[in-house]
Amino acid sequence: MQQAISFTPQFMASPIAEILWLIPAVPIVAAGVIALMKQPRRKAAATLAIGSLSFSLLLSLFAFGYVLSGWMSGVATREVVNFTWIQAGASQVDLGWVLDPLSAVMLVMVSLVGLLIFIYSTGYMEHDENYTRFFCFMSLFAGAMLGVVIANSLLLLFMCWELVGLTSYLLIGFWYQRPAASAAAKKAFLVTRVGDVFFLLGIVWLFSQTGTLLFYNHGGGSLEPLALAGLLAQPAALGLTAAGAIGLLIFAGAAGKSGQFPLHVWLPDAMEGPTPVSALIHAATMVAAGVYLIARVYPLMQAGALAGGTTTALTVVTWVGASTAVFASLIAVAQNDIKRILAYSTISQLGYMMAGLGMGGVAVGMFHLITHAFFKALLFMGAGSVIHGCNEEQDIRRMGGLRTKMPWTFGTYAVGMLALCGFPLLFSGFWSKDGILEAAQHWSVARTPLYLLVFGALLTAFYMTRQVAYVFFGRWKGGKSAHESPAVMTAPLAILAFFAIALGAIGTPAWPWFRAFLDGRATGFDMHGFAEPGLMALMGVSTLVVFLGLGLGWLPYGNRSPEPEEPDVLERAVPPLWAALRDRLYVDQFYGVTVIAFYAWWARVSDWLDRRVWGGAVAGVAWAFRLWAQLNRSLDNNIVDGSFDKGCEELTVSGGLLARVQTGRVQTYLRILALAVVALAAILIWSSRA
Amino acid sequence: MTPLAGYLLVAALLFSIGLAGALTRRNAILVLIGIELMLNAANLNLIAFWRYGPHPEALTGMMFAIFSIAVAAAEAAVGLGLVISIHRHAHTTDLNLMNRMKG
Amino acid sequence: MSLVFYLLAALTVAGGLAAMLLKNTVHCALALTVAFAGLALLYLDLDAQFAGFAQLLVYVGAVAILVVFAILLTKGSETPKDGVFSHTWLAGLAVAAAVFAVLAWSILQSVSRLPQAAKAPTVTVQQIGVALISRYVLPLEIVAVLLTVALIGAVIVAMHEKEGGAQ
Amino acid sequence: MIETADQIFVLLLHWLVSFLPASWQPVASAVLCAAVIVCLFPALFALTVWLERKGLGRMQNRLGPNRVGPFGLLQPIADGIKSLTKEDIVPFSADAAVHFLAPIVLVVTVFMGFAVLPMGRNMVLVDLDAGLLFYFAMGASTELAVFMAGWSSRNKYSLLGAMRAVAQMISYEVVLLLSSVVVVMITGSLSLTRIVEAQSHYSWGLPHWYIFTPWGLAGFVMYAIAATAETNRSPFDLPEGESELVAGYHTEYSGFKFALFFLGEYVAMFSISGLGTTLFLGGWSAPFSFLTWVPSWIWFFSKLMLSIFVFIWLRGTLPRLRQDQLMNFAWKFVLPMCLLNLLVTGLWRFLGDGWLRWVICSAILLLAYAGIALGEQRRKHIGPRSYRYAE
Repeated sequence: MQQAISFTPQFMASPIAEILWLIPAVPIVAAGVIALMKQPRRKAAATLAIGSLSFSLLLSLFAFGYVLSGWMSGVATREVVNFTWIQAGASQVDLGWVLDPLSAVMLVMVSLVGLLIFIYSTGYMEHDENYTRFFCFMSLFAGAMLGVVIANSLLLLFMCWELVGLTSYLLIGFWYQRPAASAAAKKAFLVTRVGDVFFLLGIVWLFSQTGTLLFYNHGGGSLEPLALAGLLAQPAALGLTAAGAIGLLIFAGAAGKSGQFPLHVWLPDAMEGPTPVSALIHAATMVAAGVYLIARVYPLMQAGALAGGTTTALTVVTWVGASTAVFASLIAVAQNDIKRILAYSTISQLGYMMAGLGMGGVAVGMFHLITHAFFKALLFMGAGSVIHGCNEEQDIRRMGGLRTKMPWTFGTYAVGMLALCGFPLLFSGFWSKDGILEAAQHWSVARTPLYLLVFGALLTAFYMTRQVAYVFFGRWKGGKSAHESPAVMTAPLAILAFFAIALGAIGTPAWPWFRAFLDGRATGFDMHGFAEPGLMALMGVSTLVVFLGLGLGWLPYGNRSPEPEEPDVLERAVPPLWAALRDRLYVDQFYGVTVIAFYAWWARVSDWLDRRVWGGAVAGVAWAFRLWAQLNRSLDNNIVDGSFDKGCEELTVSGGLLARVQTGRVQTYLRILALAVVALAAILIWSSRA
Repeated sequence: MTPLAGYLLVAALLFSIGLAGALTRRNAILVLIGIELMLNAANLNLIAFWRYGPHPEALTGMMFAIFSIAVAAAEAAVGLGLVISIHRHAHTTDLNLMNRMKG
Repeated sequence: MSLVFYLLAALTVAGGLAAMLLKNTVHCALALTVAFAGLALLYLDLDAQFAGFAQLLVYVGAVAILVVFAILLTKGSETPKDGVFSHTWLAGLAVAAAVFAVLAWSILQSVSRLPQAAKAPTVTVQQIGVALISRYVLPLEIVAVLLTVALIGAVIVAMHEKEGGAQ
Repeated sequence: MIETADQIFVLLLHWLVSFLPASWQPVASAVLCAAVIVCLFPALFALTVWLERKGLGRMQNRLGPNRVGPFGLLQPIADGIKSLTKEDIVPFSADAAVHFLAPIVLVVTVFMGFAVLPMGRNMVLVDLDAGLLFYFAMGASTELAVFMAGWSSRNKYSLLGAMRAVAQMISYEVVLLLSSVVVVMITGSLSLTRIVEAQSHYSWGLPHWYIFTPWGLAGFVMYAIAATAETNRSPFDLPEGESELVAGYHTEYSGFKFALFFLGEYVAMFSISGLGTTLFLGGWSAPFSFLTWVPSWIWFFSKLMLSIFVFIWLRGTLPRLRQDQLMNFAWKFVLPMCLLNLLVTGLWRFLGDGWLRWVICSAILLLAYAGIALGEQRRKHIGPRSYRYAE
């Protein structure tokens, strides 16, 4: 669409890039300080966390502004600051951070959303007695996430990645008194581990191949043509090049974090954590980290692609993404827990992003990531506000009619919902999703992803309408009456709502500023962006789909609020399908009977081995020794002891004699000392005299 | 006889005097004094050797003496503190009466 | 072997002897200071200005005062009835004499090998300072730590228990 | 002409010595200088005693001595004659030898201090490389004399006074040293002449005296406090607290020995003031560049007398401290402040030239003092004092 002149990349590190490390460092330090605080110091903790994060936000804005100004003046900023961490013989491990459009945009998003959610949580968590612990974990998470964003080294990224995983674990299990919460925490940790193992394998392989883990290092980085060429030359198993294989391994890690299809099971359960956590970690930032990772290593994924063509890795990414998108939104249809629905929709949106990355490139996926971050955070916080208002009620069937009770929440929630459904023209979700669909339309490999994604869009609109109808329309069915949340919670909602609408403006086909910014190309506003062949048709189709979804959702659920106990409309229509969907298509059960069962069996086996085999051996040895001991004792009593006692007596006698020397008088000792010295000296001199 | 030998002899004499005192006096403080004398004799040796040694500009002996002066000060402080506390417990500074460690 | 040396040596040895022989403990302490002063002068005679003044400052100024304080605090100034020397004084004396014999013997043995009078080295305080913080910095630090420890230790040891470290 | 006026004493010395054979000259000149010092300062002492009595008289609204000679100018001489002709009493149980030695040791050690003080351009007896160290070694030795005096006269007042004096002198000796070290840090030399030369430069007509720097000012204040305590002057004159112990360690002294103690104290005051002048007030250097034609020794002695006047003034103004207050003040306030001052001086040394070091150093010092003052007030340490009567 634009004239494809690419800017000259520049490498000199500017002051702002030099101090980029402060952005993650400050919140982490703050977390450390908060960890040392006493529990009742609530205000201080909150202030510290918020203050540190707003500092990061400020710096991020500076960095972004710097990159932006560079872009305006025709420079594609990519400034790296590297340093050697470990110097082991010939090979050295470098760490470093990078400032380029990708990281800049991500920095601003993470710190902004994070800050809003921090402010929101001061309201949401105010009744919790572990307030300080919460903010400690939160700002630790924020720091780690920002670290992931700026990392210029796969290793540093992995460290922060694991740190993020850890904080996610801690925060999911924040209310560890609840068995469900702690179980969910464990599940999340283990499942993401599965992905991370592959990720680590990928890292090691990459290091062994290229000898460096830096992304960009003035031509010496692993993502730069030289290294990539080497990787392409290196064949791996089943017709893959090393580049492709490593890409797939890394993608496995990303899939684990971003809850892509086989590894998505932890994300819904993660909703056991406090809602701000779900909003920040499991909607806006951490789960997006996987997508960001793929975007970061895109050159690797894309390596060897022919012009406009694709690679195995990208194809896999696309298929997994697309299928996840539909799969998750299917499940979302039949959930009754307000946060679970959002969780599944998150999974499906992540699928969209992956698909967008796979088919359309970095910009497409990232754009959806950014917009989604805002409106999904908005939705989650809205849900949190609802839960807060309905005193910890999470089942949407026990709500209803809240639109009058909590108008602010309703309004903002509606904005978020429409953005998520991709309501035409007005909302950011529309443009970002439309970009993905467009990419799918032009994808050379297959058309199926396009159909999948469109179907997903339909389902999205459907289940969101269902949820909103359940929650906000009809009549109130809860116990105690609901109340609007405090301003400290609604204000962030309003801000996010604004972004959920406004962000769309930077990615319209007419003015694809975002894409141009990321790719480092100039751009301008021209309506011909819409004149793209098929674009109008596509937009028409998606608009149609959205309205269809809304309508389908509204018909059965709109304004008629069924009793909590009475079965759902669809359930009455097609019970088996409903059951399947409600039980999340039996994925968990499947894991239960395969993986977990296997582990349980293996544990039993090893237990048996311990008891019977090794235990038996040990017991035998012990018995033998006891026998031997018996023999010894008989020997001792009769032979040894007699002589030993005699010897002891002798010793005591002689000791008594020796003790006479110990007069306890210092001067005696000193005297003897001096005598000894004299003797020694005399001998020495005598010997040296000759 | 070279000057160095003279200094060394003086140092030896001082050392022996200090030793004799430390061996013969009853009062713990005086024993400490004797030890101080011995230390000083050693310092005198160090400085004499520094002065007449091959490399006076290397300052080795002088430094050694200075450090030993500093250490001796610390030793005196702690030693006298110990004597005082012993006196507080045993009400005597007579070493011959302090033989609790008798074997 | 200048006259000055003989005088100073005599002074020092006399001071030392007095410190070890006098009955009154305080007199001993004062004689000790005489010996210290003599030693300081000997250092000066050996062109070791800094060491000499340091000797004066530390020993005459501090250690001697410490000693007399200790004497007064332990009521040591009045002489005990049953003599000031322990009953094994003869043995002690013999040992000391033996030590002196060995030392003197070894010195006289090696007189021939000892270096003759060397020209006085010119050492400024600045050189000493530089050496202290460059080549001898580690010993310096260690001595600093040692002195701190000694200070605290002495205070704690000499402190009254009943005040339980209140001071 | 100016040169001769400045160097007049030096020239005089050379002229006198030039009569002797060359081999004697160094010894002779040393003896001569020593003689001059030994004569000069007692005279100054006499003058000062008269000044003090007059000044105190003015401050306390009395006339002071006015019988002997005009304005009682001959009073000191009368006192001297009296003390010379008085009977010299040695207590029966006193330790005669030590009792006799004490004043001598005191006076000797005190006079030794002057050997390294530069009293004018080229007017120093021996320009030792380690002059400052020498001075402090001598100062440390005076404590022994005090102890001897107190202990030897077998009198509990004397002993108590001596103990107080020694304890106080030891404590403040540390402060004295630490507050002077800053000067050494900047000058990079222990030689007092070097220190004075380092201060006798001028910019915009003003001298580079160390007192005109943040650390120098703080150091000078510390030094002045320590000096007052070191010389047992009011308000630190507990050792001679008439109201508590008759006259401290020289209670049992009379006649000429007492005069010696009296002399010793004043001479010690001179020498310590001289050292302070040398360290912080630029020794013999003129206060303004256009006054450099005035002979250097005039400057030295006028500064000396100025500080003496301050001593007298303090005595006339301040009440006496209590022993515990004295010690707490030394160890808990002055010493830490000296250490801080060392730190600041190091900063000053390494911040290089420019306005920045002025800002930083003064800021640190001001903050420290202000903070301590506020803290003390908050913790009511500066409140109504409570009395603990002896049981």
